Amino acid sequence: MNLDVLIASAVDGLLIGFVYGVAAMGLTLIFGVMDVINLAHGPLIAIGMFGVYEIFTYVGMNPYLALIIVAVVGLAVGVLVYFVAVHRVIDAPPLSSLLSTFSVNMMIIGVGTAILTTSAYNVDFSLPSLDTGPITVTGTRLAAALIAVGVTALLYAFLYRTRSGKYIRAVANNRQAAELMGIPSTRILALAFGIGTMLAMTAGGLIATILPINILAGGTYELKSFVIVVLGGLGNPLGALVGGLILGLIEGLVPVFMKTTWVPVLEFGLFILILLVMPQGLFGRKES
Amino acid sequence: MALLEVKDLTSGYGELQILWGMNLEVEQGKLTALVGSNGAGKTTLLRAIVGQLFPWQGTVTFDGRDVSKLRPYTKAELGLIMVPEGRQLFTDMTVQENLEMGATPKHSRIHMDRNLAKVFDLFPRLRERAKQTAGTMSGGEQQMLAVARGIMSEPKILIIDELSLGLAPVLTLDLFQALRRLQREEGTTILLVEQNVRMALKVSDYAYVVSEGKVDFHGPSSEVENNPAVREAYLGI
Amino acid sequence: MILHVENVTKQFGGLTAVDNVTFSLEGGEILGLIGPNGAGKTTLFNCINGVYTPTSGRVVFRDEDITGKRTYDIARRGMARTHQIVRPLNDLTVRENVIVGACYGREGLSLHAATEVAEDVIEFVGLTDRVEMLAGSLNVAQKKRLEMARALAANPYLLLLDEVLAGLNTSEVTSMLDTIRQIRDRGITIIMIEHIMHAIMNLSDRIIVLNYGEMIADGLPDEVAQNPQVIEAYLGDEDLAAKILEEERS
Amino acid sequence: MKRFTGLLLSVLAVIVLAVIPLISGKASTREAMFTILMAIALASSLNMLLGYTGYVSFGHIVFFGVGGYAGFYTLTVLGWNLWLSMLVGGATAALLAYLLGKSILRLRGAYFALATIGVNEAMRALVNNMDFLGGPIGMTMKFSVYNEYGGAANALWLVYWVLSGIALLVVIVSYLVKRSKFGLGLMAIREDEDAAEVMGVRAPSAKTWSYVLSAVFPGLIGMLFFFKNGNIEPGDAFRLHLSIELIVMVMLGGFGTVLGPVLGAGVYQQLRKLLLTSPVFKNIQLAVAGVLLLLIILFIPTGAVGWLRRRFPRLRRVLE
Amino acid sequence: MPYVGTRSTWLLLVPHKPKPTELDGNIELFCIKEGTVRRTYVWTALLLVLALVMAACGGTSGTTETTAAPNTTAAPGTTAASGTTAAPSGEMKTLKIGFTTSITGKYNTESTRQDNGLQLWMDDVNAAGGITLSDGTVLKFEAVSYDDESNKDRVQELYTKLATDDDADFLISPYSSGLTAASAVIAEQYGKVMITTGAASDSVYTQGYTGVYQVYTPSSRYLTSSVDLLGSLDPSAKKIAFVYENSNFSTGVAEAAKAYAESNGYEVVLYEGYDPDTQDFSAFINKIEASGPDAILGGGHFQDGSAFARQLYEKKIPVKFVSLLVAPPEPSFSELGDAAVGVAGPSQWEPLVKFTEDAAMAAGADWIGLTGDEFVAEYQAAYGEEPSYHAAGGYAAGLLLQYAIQKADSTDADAIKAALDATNLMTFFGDLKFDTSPDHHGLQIGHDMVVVQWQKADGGLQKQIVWPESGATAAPLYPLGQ
Repeated sequence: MNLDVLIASAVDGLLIGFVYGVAAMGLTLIFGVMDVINLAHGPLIAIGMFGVYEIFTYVGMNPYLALIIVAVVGLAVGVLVYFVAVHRVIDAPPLSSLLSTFSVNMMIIGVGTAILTTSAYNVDFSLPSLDTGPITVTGTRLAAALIAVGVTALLYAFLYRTRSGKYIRAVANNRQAAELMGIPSTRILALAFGIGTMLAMTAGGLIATILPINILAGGTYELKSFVIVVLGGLGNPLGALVGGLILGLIEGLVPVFMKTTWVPVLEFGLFILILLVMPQGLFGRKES
Repeated sequence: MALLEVKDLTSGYGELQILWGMNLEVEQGKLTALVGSNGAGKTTLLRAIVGQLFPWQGTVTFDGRDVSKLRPYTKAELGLIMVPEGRQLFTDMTVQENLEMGATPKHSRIHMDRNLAKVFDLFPRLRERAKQTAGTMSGGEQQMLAVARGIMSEPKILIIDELSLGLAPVLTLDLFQALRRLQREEGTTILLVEQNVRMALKVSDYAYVVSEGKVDFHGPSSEVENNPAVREAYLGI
Repeated sequence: MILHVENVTKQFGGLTAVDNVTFSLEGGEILGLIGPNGAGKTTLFNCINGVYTPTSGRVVFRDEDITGKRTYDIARRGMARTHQIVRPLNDLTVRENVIVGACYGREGLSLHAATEVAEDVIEFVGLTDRVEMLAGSLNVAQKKRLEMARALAANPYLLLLDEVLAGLNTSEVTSMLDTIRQIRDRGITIIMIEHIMHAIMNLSDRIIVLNYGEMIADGLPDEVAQNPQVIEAYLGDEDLAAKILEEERS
Repeated sequence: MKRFTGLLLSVLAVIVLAVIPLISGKASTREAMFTILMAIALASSLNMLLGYTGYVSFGHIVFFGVGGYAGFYTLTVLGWNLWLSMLVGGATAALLAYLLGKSILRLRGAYFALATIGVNEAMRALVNNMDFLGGPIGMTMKFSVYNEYGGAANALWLVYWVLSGIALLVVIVSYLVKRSKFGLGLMAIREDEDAAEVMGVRAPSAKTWSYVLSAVFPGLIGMLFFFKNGNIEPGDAFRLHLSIELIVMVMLGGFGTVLGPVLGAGVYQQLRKLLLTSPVFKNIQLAVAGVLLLLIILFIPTGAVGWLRRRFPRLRRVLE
Repeated sequence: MPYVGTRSTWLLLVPHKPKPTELDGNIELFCIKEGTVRRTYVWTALLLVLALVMAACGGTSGTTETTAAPNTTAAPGTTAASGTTAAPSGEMKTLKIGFTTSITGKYNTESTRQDNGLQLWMDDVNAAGGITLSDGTVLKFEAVSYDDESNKDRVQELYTKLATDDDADFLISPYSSGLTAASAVIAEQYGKVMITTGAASDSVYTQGYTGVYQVYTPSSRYLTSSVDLLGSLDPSAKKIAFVYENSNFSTGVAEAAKAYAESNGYEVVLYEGYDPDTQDFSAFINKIEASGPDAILGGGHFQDGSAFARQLYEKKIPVKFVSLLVAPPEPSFSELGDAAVGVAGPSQWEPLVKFTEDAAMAAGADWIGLTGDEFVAEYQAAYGEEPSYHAAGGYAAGLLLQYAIQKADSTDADAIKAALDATNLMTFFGDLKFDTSPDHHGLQIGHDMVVVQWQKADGGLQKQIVWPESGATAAPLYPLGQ
């Protein structure tokens, strides 16, 4: 074991960690605003993956431009999912929203498998690698991480600088009070679900630029998102980014010291531990 | 004609009826107090007025328009604003942001800066704490912020539920003074629910006394204050 | 002495909800606990029956220090309570609700014995015709009676009643007051939080007044009613109101 | 007698399903019923936690997997017989549930649900690293093992009857729990845990025991299932999807009732089979199932039995 | 897009995307008004169902080669005689072949191709007038199949149904070793002959089954040829890193290959598995780099294998030889572009492989069926894509069965088992021969893997056969230059 491997692994882990973070932000934003754990998160990520793939492959558009289209579509998809599956169960016990979002999961996977099969697809696109002595950073990964940072910055600018963003935070914080102030809560909830979906699909699109994809691949990221969200504190988007980085680091560094197959054991072990000893996550969460 | 008129209103939760035919009128520019024992239905009435609860029967008329079936956010847009019991602030947001959220109705949004200056003038302490997270402030400051947030909406009528609840007397004084100023200087109509009966009757122009979901009696505040029946009903002595 | 509360203080973050409260209670008494909204009455109840652990101080119940014990342990020692906001077990029937109280109460009855006790108690509170109904479908007055029945079914030594009269209409209040008296006559000690003054003044043997978490009065109903501090807490400071008007004039 | 009608209906349903293969005499019927009875037993077990105590375990299949692994290990590696191995499977699952009960049952609502998912995934990953359990390859059983039970054909019938017995037992236990003081305590916890504690219900231990109870049977069944399959792999043993399907079954039939999971499991499995083999839907069966699930959640959230009970209060006596 | 057949589905579905009117409905939802909530819900629910039904219809008309359920695809020209017992001897008889495919779930791709290959064989044999036995009985075939959803829950139920209700005469395995293991229990129990394809793991054939026969080269010999190839190319390359998928199949392959490599004097510098759904290999790649191997062997399935290859390329790992399981033989591996160049992999079969009747004669083996070129052409015509080895395996499974029936001159299971035991056959797929020892009965011992490698040709990429030397179509690209 030498230092180069350690550094290289840490860098790789962190880069992918940013992308994990974006995916998890989508999940945590939705939970934070409406206390719904979106079990359709994985398939929505997968839609994002295939969005970029299809646009890149059949329109020939640059995948990073395609990402913008995917994000916009994501917003619409999210709003649709909200009204179809979530709105009616928003105040029901958690089991209802868990199952209703899971039903969306089944629909997407069912239709997706029929159309796309479960084959793997690749976005055949690459950027020059960055070679700095011991560490080689692949271009697409670096770009994905940078975009992830950009997305996070945009999300924060949106949530903290725009009126709609503040409405989302207000509704998350106290829905009834928000209504009393004239904030149309239904529309804001739909918007929040839309943005959560947008983040999930954007993350999916980013993943498509670096890794092969298939319709079931979103499931992996959904589970990772759960871990991250718990690490960062349910309902805390910035915590999700940091949680993503931590998960990325674990995935990067643990294999240096032991067999890679121990990574999920550690991840989920940590997940349970955090839930037990500090359910508010490492960085706090919204007040309940 | 009264700015807000509640007519034969009945409502409740689920199968449970709380309001049994409420009648109430709030005159333009007046400070009207609503007093009554715990469980008399005051908060339920306010919730029905702002639309958090649908009326079963009867009507709520505001500014000459039947608003009985509108959602709270639509009513807020019309200028019907409530400062709810227990403050209900956006505790994770800063004081400034809470105030900005108050300026949601379109007519108030364009005057946001002016109104900000106004509420900071009214509650100088909020100016000092503008960047502080609302949840970290003391109860009194939070109540100030709740009222200030309501004012930011440029309400035609400001409904306040339990203004002094759990507050130290000094702060209560500040808040009542602010309300009086608002009423006198801006001509804002105010409907106030207050457990501090004596105080409420002192500062208000007109008062309604409710019990068991109905209005027991009403009249100019001074009359109500001097009515021995009120003392009887409220202290049992 | 059935209950002794000694220097109990409960803080939430910076807020002191109950501030150094001390009192004792003899068996068979009805103790009224009054004070303005937010004065800390329910918090005090929660400290007594173990929902909260007091920040400092101790609670002695029947010569045993129960400070820090879990609510179910305290319940099984013979302390039952009702909630200010009713908490019926909605999807269970009235009978089942009461059986839970009897099964897990002081005597820990078997299901069979509990069923018999439940029938009695339900009749006592006057819910016999609702016995098969789901608790969630009762109206508020019935739910309050149900809460009472559940607590009674436990056959407690001490019963904590949190605003059982609130939300009831005049006739319901009257019948509830009768019920409470009958409970006392059964030898059960009661502490009750109440806002309806004439009711509590009539019913209580003794009254404690809380304001901002502090105990400001402890005595017979008549004494307490004359106490200027109490009047001020309830009606507000007359001087204060005058001050506002004065300042406006100036 | 009247108080047993609720039980009778459920027991009868299980018995009728169980003897159908005897009447038809066909192994294929037996296999079809095996699928249904297994679902019934698993769903009813889950219902004792989900329906009675109100805790949503999303990773309940972990007990099926752990029981399967423990039993398979004693059977194939240590050479114990099927019955002993089944008991080992059940006991291991119960032990795990007990330990988990002491820890994660502190969490409520969505947090508990998330934690159970974590437990399942952690366990799968752990087994993957356990060389003595065959790691990712899992373990296989020689075909000749069936000879000890009268050859493969007999063994499969035997397994079937044992499973039917377990299914029946689960339903009876489920009824007895519901009708017991213990069960009443659980339902009090479901309705309002804090209020239940105030009434004297020892929630922490009651919850733990209901968790253990709901884990024992999946442990037994896990062993039985993998014995029948002849091999076990981590991916098959800890399949999260199956876990969620179980919740759907319980919800479909009506959670918190004895009959609900029986009905839900039966209907769900038949429906899936219908969709799987339907020329119109088979390519899209998952999506169709999703739509149906959504409609149920949105319009009859209490499930079929729950809906009947609400709609016709008189049926409350019959539909337990 | 590796799968042209499905593309049409996608296109079919496009018109079903929400039309403007439907969208209006949703926009209306957005400005939801109180009181209309319930109605709008019923509306959306209906819409959803409608959309799905349409999608379903699109799906079936687009993708399915196999149709109605139970999937009885009657042979062209044959009236699907129900049941086999009714047919008097000397007459025509339709044999049922039962199996499950993974229409849904993770094995969907491979399984569908396997199914395609089998169907193609059935069409061919039926079109040729079936098999005529010496007593004059004409045998034709029909398929009965179900979706096993890529998981074990129902495999036994479905195979029991196939063996009893549907009274299938012969069984073909599902795809994957795990599902095959579960189905073998049933096949054996009912004394049905089951030809396995797409189930390479050795363990299935050590359970003591007597009627289960493997078409694929078992996993223990998957990568050994790659080791041989490396040895022939560069005797100085001595360090191998094994990085393999942690699944039943790949772990079996890696274990056997590691033992083989070590016995041939190689140093195994890294031996580690990764989880089946791994997509990011950077951790491994850093480890590989640190261990400094000459060659990397391993992989698992298509998805992870292609990801691994791509990331190896992007990270510019200085390694001389890479051979991965499953992924490189897939035509769509070329989507990786430059990252695919030089990557080798073992394949059960390749279109370029030429087994001929002459070769069979020379080897003293029987020959049956069509040539490789004919198979490729037929498959292309039927499914619009180049056949993968899964497809060829499906066809070969059918051929094997056909051969055994002819050889046994009977449909009796025992006679067929005897014929299979004695098989010494060559087909377009290669040699087929079975271990008949009780401990490994049914294990494939005749068939050999070839090693393919992607090479640059005419500005594009081409898959070449580089091993065995006798069948090579190009010289191996070695060492991989960066």
